[in-house]
Amino acid sequence: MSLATVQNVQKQAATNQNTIFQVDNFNLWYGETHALKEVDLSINEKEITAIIGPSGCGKSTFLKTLNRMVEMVPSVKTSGDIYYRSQNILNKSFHVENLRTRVGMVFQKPNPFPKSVYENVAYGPKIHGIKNKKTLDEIVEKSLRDAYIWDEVKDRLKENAYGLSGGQQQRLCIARTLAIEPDVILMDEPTSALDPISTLKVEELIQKLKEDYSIVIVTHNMQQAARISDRTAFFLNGEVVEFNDTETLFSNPSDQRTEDYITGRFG
Amino acid sequence: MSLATVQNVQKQAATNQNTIFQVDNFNLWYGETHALKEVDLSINEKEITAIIGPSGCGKSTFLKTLNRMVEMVPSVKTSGDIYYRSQNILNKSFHVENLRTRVGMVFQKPNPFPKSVYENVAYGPKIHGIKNKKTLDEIVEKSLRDAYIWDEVKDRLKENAYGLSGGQQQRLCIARTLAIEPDVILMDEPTSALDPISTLKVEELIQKLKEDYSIVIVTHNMQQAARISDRTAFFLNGEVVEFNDTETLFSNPSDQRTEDYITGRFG
Amino acid sequence: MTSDSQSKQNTLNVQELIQQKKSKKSLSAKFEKLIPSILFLFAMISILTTIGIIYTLFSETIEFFKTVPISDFFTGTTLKPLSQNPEFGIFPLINGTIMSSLIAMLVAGPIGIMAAIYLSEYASDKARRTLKPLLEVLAGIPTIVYGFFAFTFVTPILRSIWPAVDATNILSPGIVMGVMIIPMIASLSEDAMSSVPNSIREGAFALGATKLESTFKVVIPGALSGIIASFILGISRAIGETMIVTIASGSSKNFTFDVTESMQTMTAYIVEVAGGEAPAGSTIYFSLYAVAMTLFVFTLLMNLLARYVSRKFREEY
Amino acid sequence: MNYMDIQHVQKKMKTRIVKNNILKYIFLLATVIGLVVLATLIIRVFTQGIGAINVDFLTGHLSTAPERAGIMGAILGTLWLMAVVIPVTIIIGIGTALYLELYLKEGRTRALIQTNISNLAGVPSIVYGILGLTVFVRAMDLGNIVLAGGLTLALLILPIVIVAAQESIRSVPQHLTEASYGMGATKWQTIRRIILPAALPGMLTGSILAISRAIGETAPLTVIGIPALLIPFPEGITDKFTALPMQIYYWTLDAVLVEEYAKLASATIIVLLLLLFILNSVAIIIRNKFQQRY
Amino acid sequence: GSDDESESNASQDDQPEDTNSENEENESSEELEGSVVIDGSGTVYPLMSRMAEEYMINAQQGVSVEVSRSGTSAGFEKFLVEDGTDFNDASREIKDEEQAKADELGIDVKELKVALDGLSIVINPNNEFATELSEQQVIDIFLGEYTQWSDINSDWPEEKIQTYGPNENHGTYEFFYEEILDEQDLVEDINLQQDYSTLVTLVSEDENAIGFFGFGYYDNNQDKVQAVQVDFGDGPVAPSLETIGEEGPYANFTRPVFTYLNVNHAKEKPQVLDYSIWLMENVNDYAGEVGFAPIPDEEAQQLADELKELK
Ligand SMILES: Nc1ncnc2c1ncn2[C@@H]1O[C@H](COP(=O)(O)OP(=O)(O)OP(=O)(O)O)[C@@H](O)[C@H]1O
Ligand SMILES: Nc1ncnc2c1ncn2[C@@H]1O[C@H](COP(=O)(O)OP(=O)(O)OP(=O)(O)O)[C@@H](O)[C@H]1O
Ligand SMILES: [Mg+2]
Ligand SMILES: [Mg+2]
Repeated sequence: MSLATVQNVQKQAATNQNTIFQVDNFNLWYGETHALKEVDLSINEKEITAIIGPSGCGKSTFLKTLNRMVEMVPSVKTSGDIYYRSQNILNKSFHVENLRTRVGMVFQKPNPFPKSVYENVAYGPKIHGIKNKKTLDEIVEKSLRDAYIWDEVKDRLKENAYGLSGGQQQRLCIARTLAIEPDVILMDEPTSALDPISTLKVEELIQKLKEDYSIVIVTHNMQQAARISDRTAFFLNGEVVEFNDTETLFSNPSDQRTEDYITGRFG
Repeated sequence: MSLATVQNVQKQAATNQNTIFQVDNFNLWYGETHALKEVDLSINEKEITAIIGPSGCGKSTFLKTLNRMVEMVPSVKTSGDIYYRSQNILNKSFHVENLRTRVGMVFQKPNPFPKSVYENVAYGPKIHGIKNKKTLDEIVEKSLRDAYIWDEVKDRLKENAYGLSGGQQQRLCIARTLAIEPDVILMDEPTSALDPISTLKVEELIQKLKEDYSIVIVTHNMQQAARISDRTAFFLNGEVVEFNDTETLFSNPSDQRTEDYITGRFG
Repeated sequence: MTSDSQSKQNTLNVQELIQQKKSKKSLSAKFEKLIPSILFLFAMISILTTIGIIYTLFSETIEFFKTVPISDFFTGTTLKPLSQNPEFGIFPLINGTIMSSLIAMLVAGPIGIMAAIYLSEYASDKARRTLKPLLEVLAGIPTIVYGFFAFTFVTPILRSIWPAVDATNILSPGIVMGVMIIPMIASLSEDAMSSVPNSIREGAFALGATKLESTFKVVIPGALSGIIASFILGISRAIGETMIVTIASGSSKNFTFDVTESMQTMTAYIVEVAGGEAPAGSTIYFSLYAVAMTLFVFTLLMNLLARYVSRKFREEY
Repeated sequence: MNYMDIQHVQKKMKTRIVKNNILKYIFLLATVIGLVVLATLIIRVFTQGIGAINVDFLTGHLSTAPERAGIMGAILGTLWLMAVVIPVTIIIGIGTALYLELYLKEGRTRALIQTNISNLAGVPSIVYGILGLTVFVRAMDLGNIVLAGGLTLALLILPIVIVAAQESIRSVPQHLTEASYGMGATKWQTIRRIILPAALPGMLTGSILAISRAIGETAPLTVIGIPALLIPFPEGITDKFTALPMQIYYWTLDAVLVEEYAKLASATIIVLLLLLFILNSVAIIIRNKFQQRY
Repeated sequence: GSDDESESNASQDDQPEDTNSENEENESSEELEGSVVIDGSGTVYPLMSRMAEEYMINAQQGVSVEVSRSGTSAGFEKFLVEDGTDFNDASREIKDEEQAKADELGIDVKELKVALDGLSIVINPNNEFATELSEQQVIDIFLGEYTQWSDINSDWPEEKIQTYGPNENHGTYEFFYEEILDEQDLVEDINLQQDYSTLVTLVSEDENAIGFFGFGYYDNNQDKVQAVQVDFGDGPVAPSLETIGEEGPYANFTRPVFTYLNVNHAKEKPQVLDYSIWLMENVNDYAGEVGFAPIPDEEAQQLADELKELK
């Protein structure tokens, strides 16, 4: 344990100036299942961090921990610390709603609200107290533009979002997240439910977003991780096996298991 | 069409002396879905015939046609003929109950009745009117022995069949089928729900059963087909692409699609 | 090439036995052929019930309209069936029915929906599993017991708080009826709300919404038609409820909107008139059927509407 | 990045969270209100009625004198009613469900019968009373005897029994019936040996719940006409009768003449609730005990 | 012969207990069974149900007497049909059209006067001013001649008079309307109720209430309502078992209550006849207990004798 702490301090020191999330010796259990084991990790500002690993290794769990969405499972227990911009988010006094306003999330399956396109995007600003119609209009347009979907939906803003195609829905969900101007965006396999063309569009979008946002993306698709991310963490059985520059991790993995995984020997 | 008929006659001639099932130019629709297309096939006595093919190609449909179980789907329509020992089973005057008494079936998921082990095996004989306790006892013991499960269950004949392991349940289902001494046994992926060790046991059993019964087995597992069957039919999109000796089919497929499939290029 | 060419060395040939038995089985086979017809007859009973209901109500109602003009019945605001100069306006009864159902829904609607929200959105699994069946006990209490409770307990309490309330009034049975309907609305609305996919809730939470905001802005709009259907069914139930109003609301055929007064519902009128096993052939006797017919049509429309609304809702996701 | 003012958002957040927490308790309160009423009702009925319950009350004949009055006649009346309702609903209900689920093909007829059944389930009970009065009491000239009342109540709960039976038939896994057909069993053999045994617990649970609804029904009986004073015990389904809910009704109304009647009404309610409690417990036991894992 | 004995015993002996035991002894020779079906007036119901119960306990255990209470008019409809009820209780006399219907059906109807009921005018117990009213004032109140109490007496409060009564289903209403109001229409906004329980509660809760119903309902609820003392010309009289007798000072508001016997049934069914005889011989012993004044003993005896003729 003391060793881990030492490493930890070093890592923290190395990345300190632009670290957004700092995860320290974090453990998570679903009831008896030990789903995350002594995870140490830091997420940097305006970078894309990819999380890869075989099914069930804890990728989604880790991602959902960053905005405390994981708490929705009643049996969850945790230990360790997670700092978001130096505040410990696991602290009871830290309101999840505040955290989630800063840390947006995009899900695997597009999950627009059963409302109009406009209302979907305006939902976030509205609950956060923006009522002015003109401001809302501006936010909606800007978010949809930023999500590269404005041209496709500008004539059907009043229509139900369920009428859009899967790829459009997913970009709408991203626009919805952008509308509250988060600091970080978490994405859990955002393209796995999409066809190749939609996937391409969303990938392009993610790379554009990097200019303004910090992004953590979970993906099954190693090519995708290699293509778009700056740094990559490889999870296995709830542990972080390797965490490094994407290029280094894919070209020169330091752990045998990482190599086995990225060469497709399992998973 | 005339070409097909010619081939058909030839095939029939070649296998005539011990043919049990003769399928002639058979088509089947589920509503609008054309699930089996001009199927010509013959099943020989005391052989194991394997049916392989990718998911949705119509394997189960074909199998269920042989004991007319497919009729349970209300929208089913058929054309063509199927002869069981020279009787056309699609003929209305042919009672399905008679057919099914001669043509037993084992399903993908072990499906014992929620009754005791004994009652499971005795079910068939009982519904067919055998009430004598001693006869039933004999049938149950013999069937369980033939299914290589007697030693494992002889002390728990009165217990509920759901207490058995998956592999035991599947062999119990085979025993249940053996109890009415069918002529043919149809098996739809009988090992796909089982662990490797149970699979091995069931495979061994199937090979033993060949001595007394004719067997048609659907399987996803090409190794399995190669290991145990005498002849193999490869289905694709409802058509029989190739039907041949198992050895020939696997070592020297005559159709490109067969080769693609058995070498794992799709499916 | 027949089947018995098997060359098994069995001491026991089951197939042979089966073939032997088969020849004897013709009797039970005949019996089997009869079964669908027998079951068909059973199934016809429910159809006959409907025909019976509609036929009795219709034919006697027509008799009624031979003596009382249909327009008088549906537009009349006075109901004096027993008086020397009888008047048969159904309005007081419709008014009483609507008033009592309205009060019931004012109680059951908000409480039921709030309970549904709690059970579906806030309660832990364990809390839901204990609370829901307990709540459903309410729906299993016989209505006569509620009637007794309304008359001997709720009315006196109401009167001590609000002296204007009469000994028999529409308020007390309305409230108690509402309590009875709570579990129905809670349970159906909860079903509708739980069928809103979790992913949509998560979408709201991920934007920083509180539970309250996700509930009101996302879940309820998504479950709206199910919730509406539960309300309509609740109203239908209230319209058809009999004993609570019969006992606690008296038999005044007042046409008033004052909830502190006694009013009569369609159901209570039927009990009053039929209570004495109404003399066959009299106008009063036929009025029973005319009122019952109206009641039947009311509830039927409500039920059809509820089904239409909830079917629409199922198509949404 | 200038529409959202973080400071402002965070300031507002507190009130939003407080609002959420307050409403959470209001919602909880709403959930509990019903239970509070339930508890009040039960406590009230018990305190008022428990004193009147003794062996004489439970076994005695009806009387106009409160100190002599017993409810055995009403208990027997209710039991005789059940003796009609139970076989009629179970046989017809399960028969109809079997027909709809297993014999009748998907199509217009089936949709028609199904719609009809769900509409019947929503018909007010008093309308069934009128049907019973017109058909059983008058047209068939049975009079207001147990049989007429029982048939009326049976029709009333039939839709509930049918729907419950249909659901339990549907919940019998397809692979079990397939296995049976696969052995050459006929349809009826499969129904009798596989489907019915597997579906029976569910059918019984549903039926018992429906029957307990019938036991508490008063409105149809008031329409059929039940004597206010009937002293001899009913001895069969062709006798006139009174039933527990009717007795509660009469005593509630007559409490104005004889105050103690209110106590007797409460005591009768206790007996009725107890009967329902037992029935429901039986339903739960059946459900738990025979719940199959397939 | 045995009937003669019991009759003479009953008429000589005023102690109900003795009468009962005599009856038991006498009738034991003749065990009857079957049923007697009674319907009709709710006002008479307490008396008839009591009588029926006593008959079954003390005279004929084998006979089942069932009593319903649909109301006088509704009861007649069930009485005057083929296979109708055996008795119909009535709080008024049979009407001509009802009698005509009986004749048409060939039903021989016998009127049995069973007791006397004093129509009680009741007010709220807190009402301290209207405790005494003249007969005419009562009539005028229910005809709607006065709207406020102060219209009757300027010292009385300026509050609206609220009138209550049983609805048209009840013979009490018809008696009030026909005999007391002389068929003039009741005040428009009178609150008419089916259930007496409701009526009693309504009056007991409304300070400005005035209502009318049978003496029994007043008698049993003296803590909830008070009776108006009515001045029929000889000073105010309160209704009581003593005053409501046929010759009593309250006689103007007193009416007889009846039960009507289907004589055809009495001839066919011994238990119906037996019950009717027993009823007339014993009714005076129980009338008081349930709030009715007895009819003269001779009158009861005479009816019993007439009934015995039917044997
Ligand atoms: N709600 C839950 N309750 C209990 N266990 C859970 C729950 N969610 C996940 N788990 C378990 O936690 C472990 C990690 O799950 P997680 O969903 O994080 O994996 P993943 O890496 O996202 O997998 P995938 O690639 O399939 O999405 C798994 O063993 C899973 O079974
Ligand atoms: N009950 C049914 N109703 C309509 N279509 C059906 C039905 N059962 C099967 N089908 C369709 O018929 C085709 C063949 O199905 P079938 O189940 O025979 O395939 P299979 O080869 O057994 O596949 P698998 O390997 O997945 O079991 C598929 O397209 C399927 O969708
Ligand atoms: Mg995942
Ligand atoms: Mg298959």
